[in-house]
Amino acid sequence: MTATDQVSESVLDISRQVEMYRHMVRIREFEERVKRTFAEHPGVIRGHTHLADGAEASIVGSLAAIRPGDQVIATYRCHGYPIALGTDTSAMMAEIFGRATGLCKGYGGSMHLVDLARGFLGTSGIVGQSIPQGTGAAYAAQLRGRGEVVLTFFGDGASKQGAFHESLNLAALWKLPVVYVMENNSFSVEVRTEEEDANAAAGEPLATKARAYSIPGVTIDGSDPLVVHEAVAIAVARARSGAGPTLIESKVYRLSAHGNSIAPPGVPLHFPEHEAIARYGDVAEYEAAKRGDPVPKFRAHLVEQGLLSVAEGDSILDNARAEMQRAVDFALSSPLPEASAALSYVYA
Amino acid sequence: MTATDQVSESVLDISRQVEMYRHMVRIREFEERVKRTFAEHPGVIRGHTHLADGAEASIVGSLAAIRPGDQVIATYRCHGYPIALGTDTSAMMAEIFGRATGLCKGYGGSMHLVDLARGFLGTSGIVGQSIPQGTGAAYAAQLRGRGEVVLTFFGDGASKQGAFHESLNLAALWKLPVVYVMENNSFSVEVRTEEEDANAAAGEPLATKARAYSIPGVTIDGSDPLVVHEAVAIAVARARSGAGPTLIESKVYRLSAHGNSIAPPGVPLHFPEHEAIARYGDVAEYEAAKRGDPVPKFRAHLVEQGLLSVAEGDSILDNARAEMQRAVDFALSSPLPEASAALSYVYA
Amino acid sequence: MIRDMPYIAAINEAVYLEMARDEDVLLIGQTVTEEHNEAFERDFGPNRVRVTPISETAEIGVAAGAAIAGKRPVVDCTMAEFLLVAMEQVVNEGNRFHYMSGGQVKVPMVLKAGYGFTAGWAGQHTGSIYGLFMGVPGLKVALPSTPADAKGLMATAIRDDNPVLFLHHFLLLLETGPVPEGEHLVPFGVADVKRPGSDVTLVATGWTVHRALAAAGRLAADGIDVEVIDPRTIAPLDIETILASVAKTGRLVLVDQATRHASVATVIAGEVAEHGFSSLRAPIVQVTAMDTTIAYSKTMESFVLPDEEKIVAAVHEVVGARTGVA
Amino acid sequence: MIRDMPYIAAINEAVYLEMARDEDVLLIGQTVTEEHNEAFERDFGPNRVRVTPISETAEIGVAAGAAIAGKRPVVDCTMAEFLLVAMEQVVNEGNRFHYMSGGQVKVPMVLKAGYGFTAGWAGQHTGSIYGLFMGVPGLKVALPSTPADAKGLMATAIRDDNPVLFLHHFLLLLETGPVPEGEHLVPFGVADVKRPGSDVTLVATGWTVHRALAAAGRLAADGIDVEVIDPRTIAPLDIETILASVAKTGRLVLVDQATRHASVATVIAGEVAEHGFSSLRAPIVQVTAMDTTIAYSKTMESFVLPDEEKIVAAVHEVVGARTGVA
Ligand SMILES: Cc1ncc(C[n+]2csc(CCOP(=O)(O)OP(=O)(O)O)c2C)c(N)n1
Ligand SMILES: Cc1ncc(C[n+]2csc(CCOP(=O)(O)OP(=O)(O)O)c2C)c(N)n1
Ligand SMILES: [Mg+2]
Ligand SMILES: [Mg+2]
Repeated sequence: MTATDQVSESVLDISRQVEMYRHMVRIREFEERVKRTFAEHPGVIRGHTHLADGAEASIVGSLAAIRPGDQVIATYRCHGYPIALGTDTSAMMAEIFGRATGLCKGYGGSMHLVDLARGFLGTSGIVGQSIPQGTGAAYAAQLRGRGEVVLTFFGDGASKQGAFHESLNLAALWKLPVVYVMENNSFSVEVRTEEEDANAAAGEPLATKARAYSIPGVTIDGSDPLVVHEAVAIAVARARSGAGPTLIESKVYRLSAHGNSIAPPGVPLHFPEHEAIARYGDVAEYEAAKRGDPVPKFRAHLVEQGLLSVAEGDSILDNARAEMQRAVDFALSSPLPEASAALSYVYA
Repeated sequence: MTATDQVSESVLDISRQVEMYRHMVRIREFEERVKRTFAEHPGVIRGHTHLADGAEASIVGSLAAIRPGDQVIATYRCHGYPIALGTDTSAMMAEIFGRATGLCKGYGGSMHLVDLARGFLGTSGIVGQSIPQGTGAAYAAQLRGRGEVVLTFFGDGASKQGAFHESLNLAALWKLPVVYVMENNSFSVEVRTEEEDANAAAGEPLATKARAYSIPGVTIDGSDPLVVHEAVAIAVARARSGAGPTLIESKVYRLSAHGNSIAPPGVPLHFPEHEAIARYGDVAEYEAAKRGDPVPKFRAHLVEQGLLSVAEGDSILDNARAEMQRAVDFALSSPLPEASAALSYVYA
Repeated sequence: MIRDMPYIAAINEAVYLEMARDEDVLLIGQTVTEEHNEAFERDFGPNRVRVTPISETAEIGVAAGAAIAGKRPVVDCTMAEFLLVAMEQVVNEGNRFHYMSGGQVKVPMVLKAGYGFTAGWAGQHTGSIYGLFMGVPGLKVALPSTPADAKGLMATAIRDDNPVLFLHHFLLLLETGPVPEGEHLVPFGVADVKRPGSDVTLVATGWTVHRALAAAGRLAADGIDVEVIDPRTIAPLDIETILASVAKTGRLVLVDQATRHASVATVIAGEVAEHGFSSLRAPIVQVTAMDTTIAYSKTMESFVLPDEEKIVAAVHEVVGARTGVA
Repeated sequence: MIRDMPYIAAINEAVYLEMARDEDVLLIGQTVTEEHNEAFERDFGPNRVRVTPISETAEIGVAAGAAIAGKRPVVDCTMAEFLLVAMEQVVNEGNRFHYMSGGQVKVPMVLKAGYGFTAGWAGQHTGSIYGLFMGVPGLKVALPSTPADAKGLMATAIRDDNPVLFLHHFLLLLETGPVPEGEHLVPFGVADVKRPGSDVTLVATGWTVHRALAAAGRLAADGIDVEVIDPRTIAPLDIETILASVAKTGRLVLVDQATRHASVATVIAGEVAEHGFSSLRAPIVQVTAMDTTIAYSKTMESFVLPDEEKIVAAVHEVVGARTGVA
């Protein structure tokens, strides 16, 4: 890949920009429906659910930089990636509702979406643990020798796990075709990044950690899908060329709480307020984040640039809402798995 | 502590320099006797034994920078530290010979020396795992509030373990009074550092890793005890002052193989040739290391500076040899533990 | 005085009282300053109560190091599975230091974590993985089933000079029960007879104790008098109390939320098959979770867990069993 | 043809043949290019044979990821204890992915490690910690005792579509025995009767199989005919063969190098106490390691391990036991 290719790949034509917007809206609307489900259909969603709202630009911008054959791995906060990769949102919603028709037949749930056919390899619910797995998928890609890359997504908190450190060193050493996208949303549950990260406490970006592995590390505005796309495209080109991994710190702000309430039996699940308010009482911070919401911001940009009319924007939203209504209807009307299905798939 | 104190503490008077030399010789002679034991008394040493020869300057220079009340933690390659801290070498040799009179009564062996009374907290035989423990001892020191520090020693290879990364981040964040001394001997068993470390592969020092924690990282010549002392004294002063940890990469060359042979029953234990020769056939590298041997080098320096006469030097060596002969005699004449003692100390 | 309080509050009360009693007791972990926990930092200050990064290996290793150096840290590890990223520190470090040092070193630390969150937490967060920590020399393991035991075992854990793994059950967090005020210590290695009975011995831990008691209630209606025993600590494990019960009943059913081959049930069965064999009038029946990962969906989740029905059936089985040997 | 060869060579032969047969098979680890292993890199190249840093979490996680993506990695993890720093990747990741994905994902990987190095390796390197990996859904565990089984189980492990933990015994590395040339597969979940007998069933794994056989030889002189069974894989565990044997002998002694409450012995005892109870004429006796960390010194090390004497005594005990029930 030449430098010109890199640049041309990082300049997106109109239709791709609109397509990116459409995916951002779809992710947002999906998450809105998941959140509403706690109130509208109590008990239908179980366990712990983590939403991607606020990270849409980062997700969609990143995934716009890869091509078929590339692969993606992520964490429990995993609803956004498969949507952008083309996974059927009805199957996703059905999974989150624990239905036999779900993407993983009801075995996985919200934290463990997998769509192998579309290159979404899965997740780990244990912080940091999918980082080596994404690295291993990149080793397999290197062995295949077809120039494919793996995007490995994780949170700022995950960089405090040994698995992060061990993986980046190994990937750098083996020059693996992997791009590490750290979504820094300033929080690990309710702990602020500067309370748990020494770089942040010293006022340095988390991308500084790349120095420990002698690889490039960049910090970007994760609320702008074009910025994200450009940075990830450069890293992907580097990975494809055999030059090895890049660490990208994509700064986002999650717009919901870390996850729904952690409720023992008898206590209804719900989506609480964001920790900035609930824990720190910092309404101003949260309001500012709302004003920076990447979805309307990108819409405004597209409209301003004349790439999207208001009517087109509205129709994208309407279509997304209709799609998610269908997803909810499908999921609600789908059967729960047979109880005895629990004994299938224990071994391959 | 003022800047002047720091400087004065880093300038060592004659008697302390000679004392350092004496400890270096004692460590060397101890290790020589351990090594000879494999040939002279086969079967007396069991399991796996890792020698400190080549690292004497680094060990003694580091420990010269601390004071009573400070503490030290290390790895399986642990014979040097207690010797410099004043532990009875007869009890140490008896431990390595598995005797009831041993430092740990025969429970621990070569890899697990402990002398709590002298501040030597112990070791882990599992790579990297004593790093958080040293960090925790520093947390206790911080809580005691008496300005005490902890020196945490480990190898270059250990910086590939997640435990290293997690600990340095936490220590930086909590500004713990700990100094991390990485003895970089260019090998992990027989793997060369540049084969397993991305910084090294890129030609950068391993101390670069300190950047990931926004702490000072320095690379020093570990074969010169005065250089080591100065660097560690600065880091210790920083730790005592409450400013937090430092990562020191002390470059040493181990003069023996990683450890004795790993022998299943029936195969006699022995100390093999150094990996530079045995594995890479690089006689020149090993010969150069021998020429840089820190023990004669420091002796030559002291003699040249007029701080040590040849006769004094010889008498230090003679005394050390006599001491280690006593240690071997004591150990050999000591009884093995009662078999049923195996059931003591399971719980405190 | 004895008040009713939730299990989780009882645990916190024990930690609080021990911290007030002994300034060497520390509390560290990722969630220690969370909502409901404010009292700790407020009353004991940020030195003794510290939020840790998501770095379990460092957290537990730091606790071990601080313990060697004279402190008595309690680490809130949140969930049992999170211990797995730091497993070496749990089963191969602090638990061996007293022994390996020939008695020089002590490592008084408590690792607190929840388990068994079978409420849709799916494959990686629902394990009842206490079996991993049994038979590990130097490590003690407590599994309280009631608020009073939770308080008393936590206090004992903090005063113990060895590493103790304190595993609370997530499904019991808000269950209330009577808890003594002030100092309350439950000794380790002493099983509790939660219900006396004469026909069948039923042993269970944690959440399954309550399933066992419910089953015992139903069985009483059928005229079967079940004794329910909760070992409370599984290391040390009080086999004597179980053997004494089996000597009386001749019949043993073991209930366990873990998979069968990683269960306390199998360990108890092994002990009784050796030391209580002559008392046995029927096979020792284990009612454990089935050998699968826990699925997300409720239908599948419930299917694999032990429940009242399965316990009742097992008791009927051992009562109906023909006595004796071919 | 069948040649005599050492246990370790037989394992390497299996890995070599599988790598020659299937180019998706990879070999990674810290020691894979060490002396005696040169053939791998030489013949399969540095892409398929890679030295890893001392980063077990990355090594095993990388293997799991490569397996999801279609490869069949073998990870040489050197020693069982080194798995502990990566335990989460061993028992809570790849082993659950097939299930959690509703069958989409497969994770064919082999983790090879040695255990039981009771030759003065002291507290942290001598464990027989296979009990930690039993009862873990989705994970298979092989424990070969002979060179032929070592070769055949390794080949089967590599062809299995699930994560397999292959634990070889350090004290057996240089023991030689007959090994079939070329393709040799030993099925998982099929115990091997290493010595037929009619009076007592003795079950052992790994190094203890040879202690059990030696004891059986001595007992034959006393007129006691002992059947020695080696399960070979402990997950899956072939209980049927053991039950069939106990149905014949009525007496069961279990030998295990692990501490009692973390042993395969206790699991087998539990199964037989339930499913073979009516055949039993005597208590099920376990001969396991004592509940301590392994001390460095030989006197203490030997004291806590199972040995021929202890096995002989246990067999005499079950033979002498009074039959039947009070
Ligand atoms: C090893 C481990 N420790 C703790 C947890 C509990 N936990 C779940 S999510 C989370 C926060 C992770 O923060 P970050 O990596 O920044 O991701 P985010 O949720 O902010 O996207 C924590 C601590 C866990 N799942 N795994
Ligand atoms: C977690 C773990 N993995 C592997 C080993 C095996 N091992 C023992 S020492 C060693 C090399 C360590 O190298 P380094 O940290 O540089 O220390 P050195 O021995 O060179 O002083 C290895 C790989 C171990 N003990 N622990
Ligand atoms: Mg975050
Ligand atoms: Mg080294």
